[in-house]
Formats: sequence, structure tokens, C-alpha cells
Amino acid sequence: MSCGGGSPRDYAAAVLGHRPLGDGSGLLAVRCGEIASCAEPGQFVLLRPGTGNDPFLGRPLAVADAAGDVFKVVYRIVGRGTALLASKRQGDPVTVRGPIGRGFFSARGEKPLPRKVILAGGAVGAAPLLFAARRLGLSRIEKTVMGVAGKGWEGFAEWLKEAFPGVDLFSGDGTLGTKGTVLAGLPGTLPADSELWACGPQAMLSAIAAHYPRDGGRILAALESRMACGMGGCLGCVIPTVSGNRRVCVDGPVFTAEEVMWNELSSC
Amino acid sequence: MSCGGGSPRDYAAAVLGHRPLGDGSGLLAVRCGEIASCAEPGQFVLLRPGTGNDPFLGRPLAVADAAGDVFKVVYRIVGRGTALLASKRQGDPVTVRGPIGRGFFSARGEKPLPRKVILAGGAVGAAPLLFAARRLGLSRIEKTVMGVAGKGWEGFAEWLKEAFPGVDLFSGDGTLGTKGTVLAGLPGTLPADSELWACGPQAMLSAIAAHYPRDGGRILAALESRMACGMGGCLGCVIPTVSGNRRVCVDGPVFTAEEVMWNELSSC
Amino acid sequence: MNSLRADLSIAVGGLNLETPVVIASGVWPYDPVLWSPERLEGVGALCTKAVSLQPREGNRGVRVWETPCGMLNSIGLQNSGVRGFLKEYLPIAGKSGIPFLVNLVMESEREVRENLSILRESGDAIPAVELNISCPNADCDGMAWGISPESAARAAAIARSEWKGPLWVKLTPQAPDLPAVAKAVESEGADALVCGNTWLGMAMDLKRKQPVFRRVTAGLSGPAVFPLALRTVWQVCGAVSIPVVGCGGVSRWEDAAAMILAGASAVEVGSSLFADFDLPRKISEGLADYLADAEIPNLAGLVGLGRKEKEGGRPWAQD
Amino acid sequence: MNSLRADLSIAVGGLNLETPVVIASGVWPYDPVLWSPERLEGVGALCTKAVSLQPREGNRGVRVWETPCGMLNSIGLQNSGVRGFLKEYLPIAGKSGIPFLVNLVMESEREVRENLSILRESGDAIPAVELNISCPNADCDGMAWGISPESAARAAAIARSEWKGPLWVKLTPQAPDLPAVAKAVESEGADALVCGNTWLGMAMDLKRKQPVFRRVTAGLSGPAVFPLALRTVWQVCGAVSIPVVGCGGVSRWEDAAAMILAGASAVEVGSSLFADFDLPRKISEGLADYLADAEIPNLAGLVGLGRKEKEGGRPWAQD
Ligand SMILES: Cc1cc2nc3c(=O)[nH]c(=O)nc-3n(C[C@H](O)[C@H](O)[C@H](O)COP(=O)(O)OP(=O)(O)OC[C@H]3O[C@@H](n4cnc5c(N)ncnc54)[C@H](O)[C@@H]3O)c2cc1C
Ligand SMILES: Cc1cc2nc3c(=O)[nH]c(=O)nc-3n(C[C@H](O)[C@H](O)[C@H](O)COP(=O)(O)OP(=O)(O)OC[C@H]3O[C@@H](n4cnc5c(N)ncnc54)[C@H](O)[C@@H]3O)c2cc1C
Ligand SMILES: Cc1cc2nc3c(=O)[nH]c(=O)nc-3n(C[C@H](O)[C@H](O)[C@H](O)COP(=O)(O)O)c2cc1C
Ligand SMILES: Cc1cc2nc3c(=O)[nH]c(=O)nc-3n(C[C@H](O)[C@H](O)[C@H](O)COP(=O)(O)O)c2cc1C
Ligand code: FES
Ligand code: FES
Repeated sequence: MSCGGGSPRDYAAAVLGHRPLGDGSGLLAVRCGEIASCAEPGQFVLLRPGTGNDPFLGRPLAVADAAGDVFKVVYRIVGRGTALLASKRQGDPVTVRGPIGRGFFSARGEKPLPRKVILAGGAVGAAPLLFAARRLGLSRIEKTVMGVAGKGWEGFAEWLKEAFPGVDLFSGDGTLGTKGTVLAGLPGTLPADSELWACGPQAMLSAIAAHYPRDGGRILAALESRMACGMGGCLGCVIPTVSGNRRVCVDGPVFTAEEVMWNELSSC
Repeated sequence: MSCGGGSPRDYAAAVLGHRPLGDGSGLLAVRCGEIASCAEPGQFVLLRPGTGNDPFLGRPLAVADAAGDVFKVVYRIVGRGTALLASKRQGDPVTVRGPIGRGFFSARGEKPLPRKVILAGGAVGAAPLLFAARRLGLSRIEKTVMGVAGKGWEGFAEWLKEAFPGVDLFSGDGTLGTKGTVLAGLPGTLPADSELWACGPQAMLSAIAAHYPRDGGRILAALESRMACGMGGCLGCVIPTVSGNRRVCVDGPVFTAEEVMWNELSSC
Repeated sequence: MNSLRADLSIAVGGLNLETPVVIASGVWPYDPVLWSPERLEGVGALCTKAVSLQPREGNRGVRVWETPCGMLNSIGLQNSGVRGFLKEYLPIAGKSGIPFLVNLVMESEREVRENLSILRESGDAIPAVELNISCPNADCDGMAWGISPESAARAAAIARSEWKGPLWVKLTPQAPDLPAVAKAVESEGADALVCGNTWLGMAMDLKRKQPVFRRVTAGLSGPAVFPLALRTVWQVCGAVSIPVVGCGGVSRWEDAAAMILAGASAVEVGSSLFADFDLPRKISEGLADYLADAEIPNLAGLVGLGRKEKEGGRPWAQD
Repeated sequence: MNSLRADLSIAVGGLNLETPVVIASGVWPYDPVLWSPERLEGVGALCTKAVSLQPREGNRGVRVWETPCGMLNSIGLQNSGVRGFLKEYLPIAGKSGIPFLVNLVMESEREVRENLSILRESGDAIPAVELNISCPNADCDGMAWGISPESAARAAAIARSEWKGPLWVKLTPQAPDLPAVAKAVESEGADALVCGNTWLGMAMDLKRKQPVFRRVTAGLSGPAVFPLALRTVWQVCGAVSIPVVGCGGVSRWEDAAAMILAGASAVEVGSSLFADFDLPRKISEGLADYLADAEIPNLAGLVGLGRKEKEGGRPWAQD
């Protein structure tokens, strides 16, 4: 399959499988060869979860894995759209737009891959990192650190342990893994020839960025923003960067930490 | 189960089975004890076919059969809502309001049942008549006459023959059964101690009414009208009758032909 | 609603509501058999279908039409007149124990005067009046009264002089300067403002190639209009100090909370009841949970809370 | 679109459109990589994102928000200015073979004059201008020009004097008397009217208990507003004789047909592209089938067909 340019398309796809992970989260497998064969880690889809025009906009969901003609997404219920996702059954039709955006690999441009990558994920931010881990290969992963809130995330945490063998797990309330944030699991400075790839809540990402003020260019963060078009047209998803407003959907979602004006980000 | 008053309620129900009848029509079985146990022939439900608020209004569908905690409806695709119905699978949730309205038996008030009833249906107007036939019992049915357009109704016509043994079938283009309208299958005057129960397109019902100008009170017709509330509140569904505007949802849908001001009906 | 996690009672324009959820005019039936009080769980008050001096047949032809996330209606004020109303409805309405407002058609000055003098005869049996200067669906030009500040003030003044009990005035979003209309009505002594009614829309019949409605235009309501209605509530609440009741598109407790944060003291719920009879209970429960989680002691504490200054002390734009 | 069952071409305000489906301003990207002509199947013309004299950063904070069957936006006219536009976009835009309209911000008289004189330098490379006197989302009061007939006329007159090519003027539904605005703009020589832009709405953030948008209000678009937009199209088409382009909530071919029956010569499609990139093709196919089935020889034959007299010769109410 040829993966033409950065321009996502709309596909009528079908749910191939649904694995609930507990506490309102789950893993959906979607059959759509065009997306599965072209997606790279960090890219996402816009998935329209309902019938008719309500909900109106597609929900951005990171590609959590892709192989053959099937890609996976991990969701957690936060509102109407994700609640509809949670009710999907095998065979249900879904409309997906994708693959969208600049992933971890593309965001690095022409640079050779580093020897080691540290993965840091918060909550469902784990999803694109799973896909990244698969593509990086085990040997290149220095360390995987994941954070969740704690209570109410038991099922999700079990899945994290299964998906990321050897993961260092932290939780805000201390009920799962070690009490604390992912920061506690990260080194004081980045080892030579290594990078940190991160995805999670904005507060976590900006804390990481602040934690490594001199490691510019070696920290890649996948950001979130509210979106309408997912193709660069509406300018709804922009964030402030050192080079002006950039669109999370097509200029991101992966940015280097040094590009982003973390203090001027408004919460999503 | 006690069937309190005429006031319909909303139920979260589930599709128990779906039998496509071909050409975009089908038979849906819905598990909902409250409606199944209380419905009478001629009554209907308002079924919300989608997710969220689009489509916004419930679709009126006649109860085509009811037994135990299951009732059935027959649909034919005409727009968005019925297209969604056609995509329902076993286990899908549906919201139903019902049972709604004055059925064939109630519309007769206290009068004893006639010895014989002729059933005349057009297209999906067959649905409530099927339920009526079951409740009347074979011995009381004088004759069953059904009409469809013709081409594109093959599957539906097969089902009619199965559902109404001995049915007299007519089609406008002559491709199914006899060429003509149901009128051709009806007697010039109604036999003594008999009634005619009819449901179908407005043109068919008003032609029947015109055909029996002197048989007032013995012709019961189930009418259609656009509806919003299905409980008598919005006054959206009124039709002109000899006693002023009457609501199809709660004062009908079954009216005696002599009540209705056929010439002043606007098309639905 | 004893199971609510917070006290939702609130005083609005002369009525004490147990919850801030009011059933809007024109959606609930009068019929005793359809009117069972247990259907009204979570309801704080109920507006009647519009009542005119003389019985009215309403409009001919199609009266309701579905639209994306909403509906158009052109009912045209069908009702059996004030005498019919008093005879058929009053005896039942009292029984529910829930206060009701008589939604009053305003065709002419004379009509309102006579209508109110007839209602006065029933004394305390009529808890409140909602003066409708905003109906877009009748030849009587019911809406015209609500379009300009001057005519709205005149309508309010007449009603006020004839009716000493609680008087709510229902505004139309078609007014070019709604805050000015709101102020004008306030200054004539209305006890509360209902903001607003349906939005002027239209539908085309593609089969017949002509407008669906005989009057061409019709009133749009339902979730589709919520963002518009919320904006008008924000604007009107910034202009007046009497209580404001938000109306338009409320279909979830979140919508009610949004309008109350914007300054409304209560909300009316219309078309979304067509989608779910149980909505008032769900809204009340959602609001109570929201209050409880935010540790806000009572509903009044939520009214207008969303209008506080932005960070940095800059005021919100009020336009 | 060679497979269409009917000829959909139509001349509208100085442009010859192959289909009456125009992509509305602010929804399509400039980027060459995202801009592949085969994405534009069924499209008759395309409006650029608003272009202002100087580059603009646009609004801060949340910019888009979902609503029932629609969305609010507060983008705030982010663009790289007319010079940036000519450099980045013009070379690509021409390539698609589809005519485009430069959507022009109107902040001040001076801005429009300068802007148009810069555009004039590109000569024929700019097929047409869409003067935007209706943006509700910028501090420049872009919308104020469209509110009164006087200011709208003034805006149109300035643009007309500076731009001899096709000039469409995009009206705002927030105008209290839209037909009067439409007439005023027509009389100043505009070639077509776009009716209209977004509808002023608002959203509340229940978590932060404050308005979602920094500017409080934002523009509502999408299927939710279609019945309102159709009503304005009906009204405006009754008031003017230049072509009218319907805009607001078009999400299905049926919506396009409805607006054309009401008198529009074409439609613009905005937010619904977010739900389906393939919408222009679907609308064009649907319209072509509708024409073919009704045996109407060309699209012009459908324009205004829904305004014919009602049965009995009574005219349709025009309000
Ligand atoms: C690039 C990207 C990748 C993402 N990947 C994942 C993922 O893999 N798994 C996952 O569970 N979640 C992911 N999210 C977050 C996810 O998009 C939101 O949780 C989801 O859109 C919420 O939809 P809702 O209908 O349940 O909530 P609602 O609050 O009802 O949604 C209302 C609107 O707000 C938008 N919205 C709400 N929260 C967010 C958010 N955090 N980010 C962007 N838009 C939001 C919705 O898309 C919708 O348009 C991702 C977000 C982005 C931007
Ligand atoms: C009392 C009653 C019983 C009915 N029983 C059946 C039945 O058993 N089987 C069946 O297939 N159809 C039946 N109908 C017709 C059925 O309601 C419509 O075909 C259906 O609502 C069309 O919905 P849609 O979304 O597919 O069409 P759309 O045209 O997209 O619907 C748009 C709106 O118009 C309404 N509408 C469209 N056509 C009709 C109509 N003929 N009558 C009332 N409202 C309409 C819809 O309910 C909806 O609100 C019945 C109608 C009534 C009033
Ligand atoms: C079918 C229907 C009938 C209505 N009748 C009246 C009426 O008689 N008087 C009135 O003031 N408003 C009437 N309205 C307007 C509603 O009371 C309410 O103001 C409007 O529908 C907006 O609220 P909603 O979006 O919650 O429906 C009617 C609305 C509908 C849908
Ligand atoms: C994200 C977004 C950006 C927009 N930007 C502009 C703009 O720059 N100039 C303009 O005239 N209209 C702009 N609009 C308005 C649209 O062009 C259109 O008039 C409006 O959205 C109504 O149409 P719709 O319901 O089909 O979206 C924008 C709309 C959206 C949703
Ligand atoms: S979502 Fe439209 S530009 Fe990013
Ligand atoms: S549908 Fe509302 S009164 Fe009949």
C-alpha cells in the first residue's frame, strides 16, 4: 500500500475486537488497511463514535499498534464520545480519518536514531508509546516509566504491566506501583546518545520539559489539543511554539520539548 | 404487569432479533416486557434509532406483535431513522416509548366485537393488522386484503403471504398479486355485523372512507402524522376531525372513518 | 427528590421552586389521564401551553419537523381559551403539588387585560403568569411585542398593572437588542425574565418543492440552539438584576449548570422532554451532584459564578 | 465529476462554477502537501482562510468546541497577512484548476483599500474576492460592518471601488435586519451575497466554572444552524436580485437542494467537511440525481423553484 503524503483520508471501517481493560478503559482493534499500513508511532486517527451528526467531531486517538490491516487504539472514558467507544462491539461500523500528524520518528527529521530511548507515559498517553516501543525494538528501550492516578486505574495498570514488560509504575495516590509521578522514575540528566519520548497529561509533559532544561531536542512530547478538522485547515488545534502558532494535528502531535512555549499553553 | 392508564413511558430496551425481509424492510424483535404485555393492536411505540441527539425525535412504529416480554415492529427504509433501524443487530440497545395511543379495540369503546372483520393494509400498514389478526382470532377474520407498490416489494410480499395466510394481494404495477389497489379486493358494501380495519398510506385510507360513505362507525383506520412527543403534549400530530383537532398520538392513531375530515388532511 | 445530594431549592420571581427545572410551555399535556404527578420527578415548576382569550385552532398543515439535534414547530397556539383552560385544567393542575405558570398569549392589550382579569377570579389557584411576548408561530404577531424595548415595556406594564402575583416575561431571541428589551421589561416591574423562546427557522419539502410550513418560518428548539441560548442568557444576566430563567436547548444537567453559571436562577426544558421524559429528574440529580462535589452549599451559590473575573483581574467581555 | 447525471454548472457573481458547492472560508489548509486537487472532487470553488493586511496571530486559549450537531469556533483570523498569502498560497491555489475566492478581513477602510490594491498586483491570478463583514471572533469588530445597512453599504462601496473583479460579500446573520443589509450591499454593486457566517454562541467550562472562550462568545456552525441559515437565505433571496450563496449548516445534498429551492444559486460548506472530506462530491451527486429525477434540465432551473406561489395562488409569507 502506498502512503501518500501527509494528507489523511476518511475510511468506513469496522471494529474487529474490543478488549475492556476495566474502569472504563479498553483496547479497540479496527480493521482498516490504509491506516494500519501507513501509520507511524505518535500518529493518531480521528474516530467518529456515533450515528448522524451527534457527536459531531471526530475523537483524536493515538494509534497504539498496527499490523497487517488492523490498528489498535486505547481509550479511557472521559465524556460522551469515549463512552460510545466503550459500547462498541465486533462488527460495529466506525468512521476513521487518518493516519494524522507527525509521529515520533518523523519529528526527528533526518537525525539517526539514538542508541537508547526512555519512554514516559501518563494514563492513556501510554498508547502511542506502545506502538513506539514495538517499532524501536526492545534493545533500544532504556527504560519505561508510566504514571496513573491510582484508585480506579487497577485494570489499566495491569494492562500496562503486560504491554510494557519491566515498566516502572507510579501513581499519585500510591495505590498502584510507587507513590509519585513519572518524574521520580526518570534520571536527573539524560544519558549520552539517548532520547526521552513522552506522552501524557499536559502537566506531566511540562514538568518533564522543566526537568531537562538543557536537553533540548532530545525530548519528544506528543501533545493534545481540541481538534475539528485533523488536516491542518481549521487552525483550531494550535499551540504556541518558539516559531509561532503550530497545529497539533499536522505540525505535531509530536514536538520537541524546546519548541513548545510550555508556560503559554492553555489547558486543553 | 399492570398497564396503568394511557400514559406511555420510556424504556431502555434491547434488540432481540432482526429478520430482514428484503428491499430495505425488516422485522425487529425488541425485548421490553412493559410494552409487550400492555400493547394492544393499533398502538405504537416511538423508537429512537440513534446515539446522542441526532436523530432527535422518536420514530413512530406500530406494534406488529407482542407476546411475553417481546414485541415486534416491521419497518421499511424511508429515511435516516429507518436506515438506522435496518442496521440493528441482536443486543443493540434501543430506547422505546410506549405503548402509545388508542388501538383498534379501544377505539370501538364499549361496543361488542362484530362477528367478522375485514383487514385492509397498504405497505407497512400491514404491521398493526398482523397484531390485530392475532388478537381477533382466525375465525373472526372475514378477509385480508393487502396492497404494495409492486417492484421492489418482493421480499415484503413474501412475508405478507406468510404472515396473513390466504391474503389477497394487490400491487400498483401488477408485478405482485393482482394489479390494482386494495379497493379492488374489498366488497361494495360491508356485510352485516362486520367491520373494516385499515392501515396504510393516507391516499388508501381516504379512498376506503370515500368507498363506504354510509358505513360510518364500522370503518376503523389507523392514521399517520408527524410526531414529537407521543404523549399528547406538543399538539404536533393533530388532524382535523368532526370534533375539531384531534391528536393522532393519544386520541388515535385509530379513528373511525366518519370522524376524520378526509378532505382537509394535509399529507404527512 | 429526597435522595438529592444537595438542596436545589431556590426562589425565582415570586415562586419557591424545589428544583430549578421548569417544564417549558407547550410540551406537557393537560389531559388528566396523561398527567400523573409521578411523571414530574425533579420538576420545580411547569408552564402551561399558551392560553389566549378565545379558543384557537392553531395552524394547519405540518406542525413539527425534525432538524439536526432539534426540531421546528409551528403549532400556532392551539388552545381552548382561558375559560376552557380554567374549566379543564385548573382542577387537575393544582393536584400535582408543583407550582405552575399560566403561559399567556399577548395578541393585543385588550386581550391581556381581559385574560388577566379572568384569571384573577381564580385567586390563589393561579400561582404565576408567564407572559409570552415571543411566539413566532401565530398571525397575531405574538413575537412583535418582544422585538423592541418599547413594545416589550408596554406589554410588561399592562400585565403588571393587571396582575399582582408573580409575573415572568418570556423574551424572544429574535429581538435585535435583547439586553435592552430585558432592561425595559425589568423596569416595568416583572418578577423574572425567561430567556428565551424558539429561534426563527425554516424547512423545505424536497418532494413538493415548497416550504414545509404554511407560514414558511417556524420555531427552532432543542439541543441545536443551546449554544445560542446560553449566549443570550449571559448577555441578559449582565443587563438586569431580576432573576433570569434560561430556556433553549437544555438537554443535559451540564446545560442547566452552564446557564446557572452564566447567571440564570433556573432553566426551562422543552423539546428535550420529547427525547426523554425522565430528563427533569436526571438534570436535578446531576446538578445536586455537581454542587455536592464542588462543595457549594446551595443552588444560589452557583448562580452567576461563571461571571467572576478572569485570572489577572480582567473582566469578561460582556458582548 | 463527469459521472454526474445532470449538468450542475452555474454562473454565480462573476464566477463560472462547475458545481454549486463552494468550500467555505476557514476550513481548508494552505499547505501544498495537504492540498491535493483530487481531494476537491465535486467542489465548484473554494474560499481561502481570511486574509488581513498584516499577519495575525489569532485568538489564544481554546479555539474549537463541540456542540450538539455543531461546533463553536474562536479562531480569530489567524493568517500570515496578504503578502504571506500571495507568497505561500497563490502559487499552489492556481494549480487545482478550481476557482478560489480570497476571503478578505474588513477591519478598517484603509485596510481593505490597501489589501485590495496589493491583490490587484496579482491581476487575473485572483479569480474573486469574498469580503468578510461578518466575522464574530476578532477584536477588530469585523462583524460590526455587517450589522447595519449603512455600514455594510459603506464596506461594499469601498471594496467595489478598489476591486473590479468578481466581488462577493459575506453577510452576518447577527444583522437585525438582514434583508435591508442585503439590499444595501446589492445597491453598491456587489456581484453576489454569501448568506451567511457563523451564529453568535457561547460555551461554559464546567470544570473551571468560567466561559470556555477568552472572548466569551464564539461562532456556531454546523448542521445545528441549518434551519436558521435556510430561513435567512429565504429572506435575503426575497429582497435582492443578485445571486445569493447559502452558507450555514449544509451537511447533506438535501440541505443544498433546500437552499437552492429557496433561491440560492450555490452553497458554501464549512464545518461539515470536518465530519466528511468527501461531502462536496456527495452533495454534487445528490443534486445531480435530484435534478435528473425531477427532469429539471439544469441547475438554474432549480434556483428559487420553492418560492413559487402556494396552491390557490396565495403568496408565501415573506417574513
Ligand atoms: C493527538 C491526540 C491523541 C490522543 N490519544 C488518545 C488515546 O490514545 N486514548 C485516549 O483515551 N485519549 C486520547 N486522546 C484524548 C481523547 O481525544 C479525548 O479523551 C476524547 O476526545 C474525549 O472525547 P469524549 O467525547 O469522551 O469527551 P467530551 O469531553 O465529551 O468531548 C467533547 C469534545 O472535546 C474534545 N476533547 C475532550 N478532551 C480532549 C482531549 N484531552 N484532547 C483533545 N480533545 C479533547 C473531544 O474530542 C470532543 O470534540 C488524544 C488526544 C489527542 C489530541
Ligand atoms: C402511528 C404510526 C405508526 C407507524 N407504523 C409504522 C410501521 O409499523 N412501520 C413503518 O415502517 N413505518 C411506520 N410508520 C411510519 C414511520 O414512522 C416513518 O416511516 C418513519 O418515522 C420515517 O423515519 P425516517 O427517519 O426513516 O425518515 P425521515 O424522513 O428521515 O424522518 C424525518 C422525520 O419525519 C418523520 N416521519 C417521516 N415519515 C413519517 C410518516 N410517514 N409518519 C410519521 N412521521 C414520519 C420521522 O418520524 C422523523 O421525525 C408509522 C407512523 C405512524 C405515525
Ligand atoms: C411543540 C412546542 C410548542 C410550544 N408552545 C409554546 C407556547 O405555547 N408558548 C410558549 O411560550 N412557548 C412555546 N414553545 C417554546 C418552548 O416553551 C421553549 O421556549 C422552546 O421550545 C425552547 O426550549 P427547548 O429548546 O428546551 O425546547 C413551544 C415549543 C415547542 C417545541
Ligand atoms: C474553524 C472555522 C474557521 C472559520 N474561519 C472563517 C474565516 O476566516 N472567514 C470567514 O468568512 N468565515 C470563516 N468561518 C465561517 C465559515 O466560512 C462558514 O461561514 C460558517 O462556518 C457556516 O458554515 P458551516 O455551518 O457550513 O460551517 C470559519 C468557520 C469555522 C468553523
Ligand atoms: S484540527 Fe484543524 S488545524 Fe488541526
Ligand atoms: S405527538 Fe405530541 S401531541 Fe401527538
